[in-house]
Amino acid sequence: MNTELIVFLVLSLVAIVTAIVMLLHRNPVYSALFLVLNFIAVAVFYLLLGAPFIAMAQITVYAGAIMVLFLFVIMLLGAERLPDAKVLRLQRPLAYGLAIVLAAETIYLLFTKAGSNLVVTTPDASLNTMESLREIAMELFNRFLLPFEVTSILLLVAMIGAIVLSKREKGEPK
Amino acid sequence: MVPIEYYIILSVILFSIGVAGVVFRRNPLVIFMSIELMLNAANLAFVAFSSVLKSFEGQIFVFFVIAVAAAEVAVGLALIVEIFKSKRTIDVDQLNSMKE
Amino acid sequence: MTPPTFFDFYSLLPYIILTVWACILLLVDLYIPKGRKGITAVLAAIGIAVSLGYSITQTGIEARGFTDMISLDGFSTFANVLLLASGLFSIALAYGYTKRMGIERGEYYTLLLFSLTGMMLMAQASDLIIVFLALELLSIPLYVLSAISRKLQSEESGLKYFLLGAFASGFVVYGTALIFGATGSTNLSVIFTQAASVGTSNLLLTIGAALLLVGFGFKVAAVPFHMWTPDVYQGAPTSVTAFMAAGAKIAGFVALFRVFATAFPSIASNLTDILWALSALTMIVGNLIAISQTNIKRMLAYSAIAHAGYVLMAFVPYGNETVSATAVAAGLFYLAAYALSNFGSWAVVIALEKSEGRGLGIDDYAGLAKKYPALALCMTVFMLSLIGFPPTLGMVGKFYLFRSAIAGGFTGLALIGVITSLISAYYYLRVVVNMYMKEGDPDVEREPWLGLTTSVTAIATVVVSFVPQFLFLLAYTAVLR
Amino acid sequence: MEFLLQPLTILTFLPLAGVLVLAFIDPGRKNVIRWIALVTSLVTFLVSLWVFSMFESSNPDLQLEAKYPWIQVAGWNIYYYLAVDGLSILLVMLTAFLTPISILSTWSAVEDRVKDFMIFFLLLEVGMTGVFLAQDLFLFYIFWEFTLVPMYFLIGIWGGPRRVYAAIKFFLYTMAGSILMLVAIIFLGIKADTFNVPTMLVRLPDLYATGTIPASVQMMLFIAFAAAFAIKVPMWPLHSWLPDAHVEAPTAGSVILAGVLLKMGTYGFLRFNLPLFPDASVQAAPWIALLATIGIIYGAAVSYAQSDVKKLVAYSSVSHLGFVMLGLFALNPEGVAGAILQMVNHGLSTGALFLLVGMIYEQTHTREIKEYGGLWKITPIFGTIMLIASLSSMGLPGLNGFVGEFTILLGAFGSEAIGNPWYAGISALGVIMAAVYILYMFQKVFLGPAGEITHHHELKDLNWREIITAIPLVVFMFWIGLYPKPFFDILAPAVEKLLSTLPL
Amino acid sequence: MHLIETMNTGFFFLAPWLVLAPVIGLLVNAVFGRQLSEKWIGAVASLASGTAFVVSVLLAYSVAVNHGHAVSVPFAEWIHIGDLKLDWTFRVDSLSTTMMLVVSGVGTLIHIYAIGYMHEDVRFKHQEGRFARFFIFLNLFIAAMMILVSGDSYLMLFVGWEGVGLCSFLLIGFWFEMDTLARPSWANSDAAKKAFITNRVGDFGFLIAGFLMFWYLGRSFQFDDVFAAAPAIAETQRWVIIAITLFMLLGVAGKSAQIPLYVWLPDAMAGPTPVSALIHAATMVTAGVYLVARSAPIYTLVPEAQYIVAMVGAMTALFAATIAVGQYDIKKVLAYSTISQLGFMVAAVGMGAFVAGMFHLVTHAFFKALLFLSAGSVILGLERGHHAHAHHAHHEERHKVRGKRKEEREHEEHKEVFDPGDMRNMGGLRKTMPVTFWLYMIGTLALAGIFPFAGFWSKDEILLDANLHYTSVYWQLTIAAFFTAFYMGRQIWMVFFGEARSDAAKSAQESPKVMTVPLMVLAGLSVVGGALNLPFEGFHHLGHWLGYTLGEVEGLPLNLQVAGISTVLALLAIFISWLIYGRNPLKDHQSDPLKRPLGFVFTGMENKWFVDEGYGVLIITPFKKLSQFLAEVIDWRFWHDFVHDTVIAGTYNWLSEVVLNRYADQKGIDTFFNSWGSFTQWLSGNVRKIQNGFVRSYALSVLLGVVLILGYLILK
Repeated sequence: MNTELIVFLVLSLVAIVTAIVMLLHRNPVYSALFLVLNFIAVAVFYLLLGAPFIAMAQITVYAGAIMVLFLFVIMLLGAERLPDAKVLRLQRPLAYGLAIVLAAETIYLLFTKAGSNLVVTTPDASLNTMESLREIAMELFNRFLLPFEVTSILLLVAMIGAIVLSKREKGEPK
Repeated sequence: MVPIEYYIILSVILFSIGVAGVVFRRNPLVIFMSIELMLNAANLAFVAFSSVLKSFEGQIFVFFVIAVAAAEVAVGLALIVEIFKSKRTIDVDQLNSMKE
Repeated sequence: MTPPTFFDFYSLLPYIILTVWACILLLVDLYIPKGRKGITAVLAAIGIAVSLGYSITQTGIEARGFTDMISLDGFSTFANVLLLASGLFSIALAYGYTKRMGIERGEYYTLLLFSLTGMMLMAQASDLIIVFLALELLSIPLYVLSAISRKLQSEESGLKYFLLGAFASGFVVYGTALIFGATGSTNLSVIFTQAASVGTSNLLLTIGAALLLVGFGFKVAAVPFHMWTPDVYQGAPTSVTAFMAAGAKIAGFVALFRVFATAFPSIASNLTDILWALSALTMIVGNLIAISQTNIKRMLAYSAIAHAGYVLMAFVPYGNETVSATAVAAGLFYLAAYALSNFGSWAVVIALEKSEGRGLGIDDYAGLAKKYPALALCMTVFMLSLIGFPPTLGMVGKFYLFRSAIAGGFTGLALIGVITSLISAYYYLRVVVNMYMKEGDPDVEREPWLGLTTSVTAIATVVVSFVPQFLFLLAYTAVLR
Repeated sequence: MEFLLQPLTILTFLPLAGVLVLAFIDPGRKNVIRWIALVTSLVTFLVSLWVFSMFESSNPDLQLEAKYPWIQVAGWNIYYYLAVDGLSILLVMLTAFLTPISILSTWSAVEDRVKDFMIFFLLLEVGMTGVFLAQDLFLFYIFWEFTLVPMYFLIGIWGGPRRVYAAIKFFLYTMAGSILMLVAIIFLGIKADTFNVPTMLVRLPDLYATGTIPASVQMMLFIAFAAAFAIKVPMWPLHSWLPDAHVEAPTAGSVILAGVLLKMGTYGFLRFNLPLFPDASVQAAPWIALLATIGIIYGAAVSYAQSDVKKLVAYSSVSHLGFVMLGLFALNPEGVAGAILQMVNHGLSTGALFLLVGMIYEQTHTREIKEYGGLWKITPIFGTIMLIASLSSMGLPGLNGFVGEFTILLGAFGSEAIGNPWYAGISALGVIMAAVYILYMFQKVFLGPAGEITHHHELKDLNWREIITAIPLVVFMFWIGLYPKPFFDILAPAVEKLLSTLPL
Repeated sequence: MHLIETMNTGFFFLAPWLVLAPVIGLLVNAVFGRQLSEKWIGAVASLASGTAFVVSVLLAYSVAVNHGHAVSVPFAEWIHIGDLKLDWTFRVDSLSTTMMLVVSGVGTLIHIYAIGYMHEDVRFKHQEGRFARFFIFLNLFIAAMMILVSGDSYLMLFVGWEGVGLCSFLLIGFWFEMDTLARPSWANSDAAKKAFITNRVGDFGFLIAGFLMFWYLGRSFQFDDVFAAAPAIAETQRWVIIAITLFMLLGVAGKSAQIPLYVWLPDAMAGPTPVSALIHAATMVTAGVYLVARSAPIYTLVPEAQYIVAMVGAMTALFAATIAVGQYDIKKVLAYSTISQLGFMVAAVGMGAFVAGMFHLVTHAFFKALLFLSAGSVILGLERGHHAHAHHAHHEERHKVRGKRKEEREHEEHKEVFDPGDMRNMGGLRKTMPVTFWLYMIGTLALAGIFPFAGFWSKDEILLDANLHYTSVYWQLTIAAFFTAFYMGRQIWMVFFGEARSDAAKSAQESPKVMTVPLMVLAGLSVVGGALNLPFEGFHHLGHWLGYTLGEVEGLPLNLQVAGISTVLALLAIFISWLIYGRNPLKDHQSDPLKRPLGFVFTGMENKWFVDEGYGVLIITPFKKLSQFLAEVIDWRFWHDFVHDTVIAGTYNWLSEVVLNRYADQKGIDTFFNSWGSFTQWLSGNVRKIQNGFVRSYALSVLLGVVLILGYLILK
């Protein structure tokens, strides 16, 4: 068992546990914080997999900006703890059950039934260089120019949307 | 080195946890977080595949996913805030005025 | 380092025009005084019309652009025209309605245009990245539009749509990831070649495709991914609903057709049964539940679900070389027919809707024929078209769908289709019964654009059913090869 | 646009011209509207005479063909294809003939929304004529389904107290049958690569011979078509919609429903089931004959127990149409020709019965038999015409009903396809039973002492308009009864041709 | 068979006018009837009928000069399809001309008589407008009857056969709004309906016989073709011929009022008397006899069928004769007598004695028409007497009720209903109505078979044949002949002798000339009619004449034993009737003197042996019940309501309740819509419960979909 595997196992344990805590914790603030932890753990995986650029983006955009926004909203709304559900009591066990089934099915399909499809190799850390970062940038503005532009439009639209939703016209009820 | 399968299995587990969260949580913020978790799991799979296939495409996809997630968050949180303003609660179970 | 060429831009011209126009409109709108946002509507319509014009000139041209990210072909042109026309109708419906409902905001039209660009991009996408981005681009404005009215129902529908939509995109992303893992690419043609070399045993690809199907199924409201539809359709402002019911559905199907027909024919044997079940379930559940509705918006929502099932039916045998062309053509044709009847019927709904949100019960249609015979007649035409009854385009469309299903060897599915059509006759006719055979005193808003939309769609629904050749021809040349 | 000038196109779509004119008339000007509708239908009738004058009765083939490619994309091969032959010309004429009569009958019966009524009625005529003329399955299907729409409105808006129930039931029942047919049509269209019936008839034998369409599938197709037609006919036991629809429909609607719409079902069997699925037809003949026989006896018995005149006549249709089905599936010239003639006869006699019942209903507003009595004395002309119609309906020689029923029974008695004479023998009992229920009705309404109704109403005999409405029917009853030769001359070549293709 | 072209002499071309003349007559009356006076109407109708008679005479002459060759006169084509070739073709031969002569001859006389009779009848019933209608129907009847006798195929015969049935219906129901005593009632129309439907039962037999004939005997209905094909088939498929003859017998039984279908004929007396004379005595009811005679070549092939026919005839003859003894209505007696005499004829033609049967048919037409018409004269005489009496008594009262409707007034006037046809109201009429009395006597003697009246010769010939062929038939007929004489004697004594038993009878008046003159002609024929076919060598005129068609039969010589027995029995019967009814005339309100000695037997006779009641219990009520059951229970409640509304709906309800729904809620069901709709509606109402508005549930549904899809992929 090499060190990388140990790191992987530990981190994955962290990721799973934080995810589950996020899922189960009744206080959304805690949920958000555990999610941040989870994101950070995943960012480490990205590094392990040779994707430093993504890892950085993960930490800055996701763990940083997005989750901060979440926390901000949670605080704004008073970090409400919802009362117990009165209806659909079956929902929770069903959700657990189905989620486990989903995971089991996917894993079974991917690795047992289809076995040979996936070329099982180990990740190649050679991508993990500054050179690759440059390549990504080049790709982004050449091959992926259009998606990039579309993303910009998308962000613009999201901005307009957020404004439209929150900005009240004069005379509208508060 | 860690075999790719491990990453995929991890991503599947995270994805499933996210799905479960969407299905049984009632706080839209947490639901939203669960969705983020799902996207994150997908991203992990992408990066893993990308690393195996020695292709940047996966990483770039992840980049776009993160951008889209940010856009979604902007709109989603605005919506949640608005709902809270109107209804003074964000329990999605209370959002059933139209069930007929 | 190859900068984009003229051809790259040309291949995406309608989209670019519309995007630019939308951005400009956003600025122009700032200078249009409140209460006169009708000008924005007209401007938006002009933009769509220009785009539509260019789109039409692209008929028959095939090209690929932006490093094979998008493709321009008969299919995309057909879809673009259809979508842009839907956009025009949507603006016509919104023109008076938004003012009446107190939601007259310039951003309404901007968002509508942006959503439209997303849909168009969807039609032209030949890379899963574009598919994903387009999906979001069309969805996010719709989330906002659904919630644009300050009424609780509207906001509620917006949030529901948003949460579930994001949930569905999660599956899309994960599916894309698996496909990427299986083929090493997100480009559809690459996927096709890769997939063909691996064959049907490629489960990674199959699961990825299945997850994509979930996402698209959500957008087109296929059972069991349909449950958001009635609530969202009911809660959203009716003009938005109409746009959603036509545009989002068309876009969803267009993406489904494009992705599946160009990328996944080799794994059709794995997917056909799933499609079969989805189609059958959608037809059955949609039609059955529609019967018990008393709110016309909800009823039309379920009807929209059911129609997704019919379109899917044609697509079930898509893996069959000889049939897939017809399947796509039939689907497109039916979508066109559906869009017409859809806008027509929503226009009637809007005409009867009161500003307090009343006038939406099916009972409120009682006596319409006596007071407003023309409107009732138009509504009857739409209802017949949605049943699939001659002499309407809906009948020709359904005939086409059934034909491709049967040609693909799915007679049983066609049987389910016709039987559920029979069931659907019952609830559509209930509207007709109310209009013609019951006494009542309905009140109708007389708005010129509404009237125009109603009559144009009604006449088109009938007339085109007699001369459907050109539409056939267009749909047939639009097939994906 | 050349197809617009074809005689059959003109015949089919001429009523649309009336509809267009009506669309621009103020709904308040009822008499103008009535006249326009009447004139339109009369002109259509004249056109049908013109068509008839061009029809060569000795020619067994399709004539006056108007065949133009319609939808020729993507292997659809759909034609706009109207044509007429000996099998359909009489029914076309019947349609053109009954429509003005029905319109005339509504002169004072329909006061509410006259414009809508006339528009729907003329649209109905378009559909019915189209059904009898279409030679392309797609076109046929369009016309076939289209007829439902105006009829649905006619029942639902101008019908009796339970009109909405009846209208919806009518719509759903008929549609339930035709959707199966739709699937079969598409299936056939794909296999034969055309929807055009004559071409299909050329290609199908090969497909059957080579097993491309195995016998079992042929039988299923037969059943799918039969489902649509049998509901329309209606064959026992699928008749449950009929009493509702007939009783609730307005008079003119009942006349057309009984006179023409039901014939669409039997015509469908004749035009499509027999030639398209010859082996299945021969195989099914005994079973259809069995159902027809049950229908004859059952319909007659049930008629007798009715207390509502209209319902009685409605159930009598079940019995009469049973005869038609029996004749069709006798699969010999006597039976088939008799059946076609009987379709016309039933249109005339039952049409007349509904017409007359409607005329009296207009005055009394009751259809309960027991409230009537002794009307012949008060309204002699009415009674006499009713008597003739009744006698025609019960198949008295010298009137049209006999010629049809006799040839049908004769054909069925010796039919090889049916295989035994018992069905015809038992069906002949229906002739007795017809006398029982028709005479029961005639006696209780027209004979005997003056009934309750005469105390409340000053009953008037038929006025000139009503007499003019009824007389043409009476004339044809005698004509066909006494000198049916011209009619059989028209039928014979086409029937012989049809039967020659069957494996008998 | 010769076609008209080959014949050089003769008036064959006139044959269609047999039918056309009365049709023209009826059309004239139908169109102009309202404008014409009664005399003109009667004249037109009689002229039409007379024309037919003249044509018949000319045709008979033509047949005679052509040595009896049968001739077909084509008129028009009728039904030509497949193997079926039917034409309107007239067949003129000795058999058909005989019938034509009888029908048109007797018919014309009755037309003339009816002018007088109906004149009074419509006045007594205050229905003057109906005069024309009566003659229209009469002419229609003549036309139909002519079609029947002149047709050259079974089918044309059938057309006339049903046509006369219709006329019978119309004429029996002529006074459709009342009963025979002019009270508002369903009785007359019931009688009419009964006649038609009973006849239709017979027609059913005829039809089946026709179908068998067509498919087994040469695919034709032409007499010649059928007869030509029959012998061969009789060799190979004997059952076919037997079936044809027996089914035809059913038709005969219907039309000629034989057991078991005779029941309609007595009720048919509800029609005006000329109708009874014309249709229900002289012509229509003999159509069955004609049919058997016409089918002689078939019947002679199967003696077993012949025997059945003869037995049916004989039994009818005897059975009806016994009933006649117990009747009080003057026309009912004659009606049962007619049935009985028809039995004689059917027995005769059944035995193969076609000439005898036809002979009796002819003479019976004379004397039975005479009897009926005389009975009509009696009834009208009484009616006149009654009115003369009543008019006087009620004159004052009538003024008060002028405002009321005619029938009601009529009603009140006749509170105590007077039955002018009841023999118990008669008596002593020979004084007040002498002419009628003598005419009636002649008819009676002819019917009773007293030498030398016509009935003697014809009946004797039947008995002769019966004696030769079937002893049982012979004895039945002989006993029937005895009863015949007895009930006729009873009638004479009750009606014309003794004292008047009512005011009306006292003041009865003789009928006018227009009625009595035709009667005299008939009386003359009843006397000398026997000369047509005397049982002496060289005098078998009718036999010779019919021989042209039926094949020459050697006439039987007079058998003194047979003639003697029948004559003695007849005289004995009349004597016994004198003992009972003549010697001690009936008193007012006295019951029949036979009642006590005969007991229940007489009750049986009086009540027609309860046959009608039996039919009621055995056939009519069950049929009514069955059709009620089918209509209400099976069709409506089971099929319409239960299967369509409950089973389909119920199954789905149950399913949806069990499978889909714990919150069953029926409020949503719009009862307005039909049940099929409501079941789907209910179902859908239950399904939509899942659509509860919860985002979580919607997400669950999506998840479920994903899990199922993946599960499918695993299983695949």
